[in-house]
Amino acid sequence: MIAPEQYPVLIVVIPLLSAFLINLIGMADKRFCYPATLLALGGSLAAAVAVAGQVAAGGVIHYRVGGWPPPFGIEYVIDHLNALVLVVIAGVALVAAIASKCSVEAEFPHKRAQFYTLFVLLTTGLLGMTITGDAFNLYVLMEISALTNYALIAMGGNRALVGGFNYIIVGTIGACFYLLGVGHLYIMTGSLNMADLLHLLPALFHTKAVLVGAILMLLGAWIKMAFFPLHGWLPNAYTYAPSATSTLVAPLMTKVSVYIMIRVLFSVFGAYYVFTVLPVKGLIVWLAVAAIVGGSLFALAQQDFKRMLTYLIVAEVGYMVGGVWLANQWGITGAILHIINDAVMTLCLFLFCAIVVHKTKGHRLSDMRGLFRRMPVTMTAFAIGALSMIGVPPTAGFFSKWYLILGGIDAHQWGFVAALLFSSLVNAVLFFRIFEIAHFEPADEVHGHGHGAVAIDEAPLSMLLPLVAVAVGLIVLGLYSTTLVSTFIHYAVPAGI
Amino acid sequence: MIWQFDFIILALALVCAVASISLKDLLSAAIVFGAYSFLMCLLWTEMGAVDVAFTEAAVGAGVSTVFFIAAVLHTSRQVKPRRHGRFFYKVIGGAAALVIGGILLAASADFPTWGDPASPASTHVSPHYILHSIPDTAVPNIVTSVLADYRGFDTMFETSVIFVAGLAVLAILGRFGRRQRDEEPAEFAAVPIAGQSPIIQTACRIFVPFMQLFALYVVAHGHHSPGGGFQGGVILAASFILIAISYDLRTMLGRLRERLNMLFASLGVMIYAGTGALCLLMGANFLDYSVLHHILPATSPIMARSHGMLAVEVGVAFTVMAVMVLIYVNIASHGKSDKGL
Amino acid sequence: MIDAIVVVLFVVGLLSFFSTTIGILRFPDFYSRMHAAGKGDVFSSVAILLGLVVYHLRHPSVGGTLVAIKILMISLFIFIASPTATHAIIDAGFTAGIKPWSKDENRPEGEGGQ
Amino acid sequence: MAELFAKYNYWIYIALMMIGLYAMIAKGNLAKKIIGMSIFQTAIIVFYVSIAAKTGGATIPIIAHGHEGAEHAVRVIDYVNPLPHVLMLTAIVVGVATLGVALAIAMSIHQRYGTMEEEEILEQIRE
Amino acid sequence: MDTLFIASGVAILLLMLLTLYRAIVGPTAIDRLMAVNVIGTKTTVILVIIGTIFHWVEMFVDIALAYALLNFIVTIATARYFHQRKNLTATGYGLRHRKGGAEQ
Repeated sequence: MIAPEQYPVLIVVIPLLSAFLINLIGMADKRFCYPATLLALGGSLAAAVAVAGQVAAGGVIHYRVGGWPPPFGIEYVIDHLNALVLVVIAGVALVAAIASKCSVEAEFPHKRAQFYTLFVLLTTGLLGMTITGDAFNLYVLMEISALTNYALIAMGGNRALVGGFNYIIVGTIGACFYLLGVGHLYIMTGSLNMADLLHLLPALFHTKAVLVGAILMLLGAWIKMAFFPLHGWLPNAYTYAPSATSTLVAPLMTKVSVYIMIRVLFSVFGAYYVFTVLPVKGLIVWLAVAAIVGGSLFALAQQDFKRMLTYLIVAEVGYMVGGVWLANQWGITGAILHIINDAVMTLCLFLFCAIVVHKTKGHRLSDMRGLFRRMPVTMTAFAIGALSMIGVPPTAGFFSKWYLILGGIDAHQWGFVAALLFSSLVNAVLFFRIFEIAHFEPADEVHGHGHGAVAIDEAPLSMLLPLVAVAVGLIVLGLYSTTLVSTFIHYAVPAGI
Repeated sequence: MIWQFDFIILALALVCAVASISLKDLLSAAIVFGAYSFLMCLLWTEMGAVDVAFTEAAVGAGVSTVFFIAAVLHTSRQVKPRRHGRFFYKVIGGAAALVIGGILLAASADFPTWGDPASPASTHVSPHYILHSIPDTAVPNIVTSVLADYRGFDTMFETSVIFVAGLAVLAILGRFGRRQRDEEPAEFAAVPIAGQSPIIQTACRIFVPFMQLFALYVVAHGHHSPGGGFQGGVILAASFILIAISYDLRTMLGRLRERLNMLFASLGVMIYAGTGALCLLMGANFLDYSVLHHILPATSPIMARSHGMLAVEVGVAFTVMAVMVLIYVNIASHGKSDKGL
Repeated sequence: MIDAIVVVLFVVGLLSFFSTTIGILRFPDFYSRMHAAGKGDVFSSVAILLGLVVYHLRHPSVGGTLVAIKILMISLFIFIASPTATHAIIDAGFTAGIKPWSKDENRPEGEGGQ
Repeated sequence: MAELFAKYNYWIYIALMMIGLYAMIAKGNLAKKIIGMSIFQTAIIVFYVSIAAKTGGATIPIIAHGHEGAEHAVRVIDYVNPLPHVLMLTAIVVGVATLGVALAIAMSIHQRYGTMEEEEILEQIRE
Repeated sequence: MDTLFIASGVAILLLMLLTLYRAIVGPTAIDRLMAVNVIGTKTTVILVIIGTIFHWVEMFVDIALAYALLNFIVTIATARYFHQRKNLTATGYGLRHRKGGAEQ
């Protein structure tokens, strides 16, 4: 009924239309919201996979929304980079949605309809940001995902409100910087289409306005991704967010922002301007080093598991930004691969965190006592995620780190290599500490459920299955990472560097 | 543009901005911020941005200041004077403002002069819209044709942003679950009506029908004059807000039930996205209204675009109206939807 | 001739707005300032708008008449809304407890509240 | 005379933006932060709308068919640039949406902590 | 005639600046409200004047009409505020207010 060339827009339209339907369904009967959400995200995932197949087979796809030719209308451009990111976003969102059932019913039973509508709209926003080839369209979708994000975080109440408010302020600054940057490009070129800008900008590379535009857009993306000195909003916002929210937001939000940075750098300004004209390459790699080291050290200092994870996100953002600014084949491949791997790894850890919250009503490290006995399957899956974070070979995390280290060596950025190794070490310390707590320390009787610490008390199936699937996915991703690199990422790295 | 006006209005706006930031009384700050919004509307009119000015007029005068006053009503009004504590933030804020201001100033040296007709922005993409709006879409108001057709996809998400805002306010402030237990009428009966004086109520009775009629005109006439879904929707919402503040929130909710309102909010965006999806189902690209001439009687593809835009604008108006009312109801009554500002 | 009427109406409007502004700035208390604002504001606005109505009726045409009617409607709405607003403001001030200024009383501005 | 103000709009938008940014970071009161946010957003709108302006008698971006009698060919120079207006309509709407959500969160914070001052909220959290 | 319109527009704007003094200095919120109300009415007038200067007032009267209709909503809302909180100046910071809000 719908021709295959229409699939790109379906990726966004299916969840968008379903979101409003979910809201209407929720007015009638709240129980149907959950299956409707799964259907919507499943449809989107199917379309994304189909489009990724088309891209792998036939190269870049252009889709004209409204039938208007590119510089005048809005264009969707799906190349090898965002085809992959789209699949990851839709997949992660689907898994997070499946796992959200119990947390949502426990945490805000009356707001289910609102939650799922916002959830699907957030996914729509992220997908739209990724797929679009228009600089201003990106801003609008950035605002959709940001507003849904504020709301989803603030639904946590109490301290989440404060975190959410900070996030609103900082997020608005970030989005507005991006918009200002687009304005600077617009006033100099008169275009908003990314491909058109890439074509028009080289003649203007000497102007200060384009430089300022680049700085502003980068600053906007960095604020949104919580790059090190600008990361202040993230830990509070994510730590106190409801667990169903953080399973979706934590893996995706920062990674999509990294993707946007890559998109802006390579599809708007071009690799030549970014790496040759701008004299900031070394500086940003050092900032990334600071992000990795700082994030890891802060993580080390935390007593709260979820808060520790949020600082690890800050460190991981450093990996990706640094990898891109290494400005060589290995580094950028590693950064892009890490976007995918990190999304899945973070999903794994936050799913585990959601289970812990669901079971023990807390997310401090001390809440994990005796979990190996109580939930062996869950803990095994978590262990795979943790090993991947550390970077142990068969898992996905190893491969992207490997590329990043190769890139660092190739670019002679020894500080970056050292920071990567240091961060792996810190991750090892962190996670082995958790294993120790969960394995050797006896279950705390105060937390209610654990009468008889030996009794197996696994998480509900709707949470356990996604976690296991993600853990298996991490190993599969690791095993097939070379295929991934040769089919997709190889084409996504700009030529000539 | 009229540079004489431009000069004074911008100076006035700057004064208003500084004042509303530095006033200690939040109610006063909100009122001065209202004046700032008036000036912005004038500024945009003077530069020829009539649609933007119309939106600002409707939003600034009709809803945003009222939201602010309602929020101040439910929170504290005084900014607490502090002798210590924020020094660090002041330094950071000052430094950030100065640095960003400095680089923006440096960049502005490269800009074409203000109002230069030969600037890239005015010669690259926009002439196409000006020249082709009538032949392509038969809509004289270029802003409408760009908004609802050439860049209609942006507008769809913009409407979704509005929808998200309404839903977010509801999710954050709304009290769920309690209302099922307490029956609505009982809760309402406990609250005495506190209306305004009869003079205001009479004025309101005169104004509201005009406002609603005018709002419909603005939506329908958006193709030929400034206006469209947003402006009309906001004016429509303002008319309901006027009922709420001159009579009572309950009177307003009697006219526009909350569930109906929520239905409108969803329905509006669904009209928009549904129109797009209909084009998709008929074999064209998403939001390519020209294909609709197969199902619309006696239309050419060009007129079909015009009609498609109208449908979309109606959808926008629905959502904007419903969401603005929704936000007002929740902010004014602190989520209780019983009585408010 | 028509231009002369327009100019006269504009000058009248501007003068009365000028006196309004003086009143708003110089009168000693809230109620007397409100007196200046309430009357002068409506009068000056309506005078200027009437000037514009006359201006647009200088060449009789359908469009011009329509515009003139719309401007008349605007002045009508100002004529209703502005006094209502004045009433609302005074009512608010009275409710909030501002006491009218009297000559022998020599207290500083605005401390009429509780 | 008009040449004197060639960059005036851009300077003022920068000043407004600096005011907004400063208020968002430096002010401790949540409502003040929100006002700063709105000013910041309007500053950007001033920037964009200034891009759209054209000197030389350009009128508003509505094609004048039948206006003042003559049916003449559309000339680009007669109309101001419509595209930034469209973009800024979006920005205004986003602005009011953000304002609503921010106010809602601030009200919830006030209900929970009884204050709108960032310092006092942080003090209560630390306790 | 355009000179007259521009000149009177400038004059109104300058007088608005003076009115703005009352809006910013106060002393009470109600004084500010009064000044802003005057500014709003004058905004309506200037909108029509701008339309006349653009020689296409048809397109601008709608905005002015919207203003004339909407301008007093803020005023009435603020009046309503004073009906509910009977304090003129912004005293009574923090918890006391909150308690008052809860009782209402």
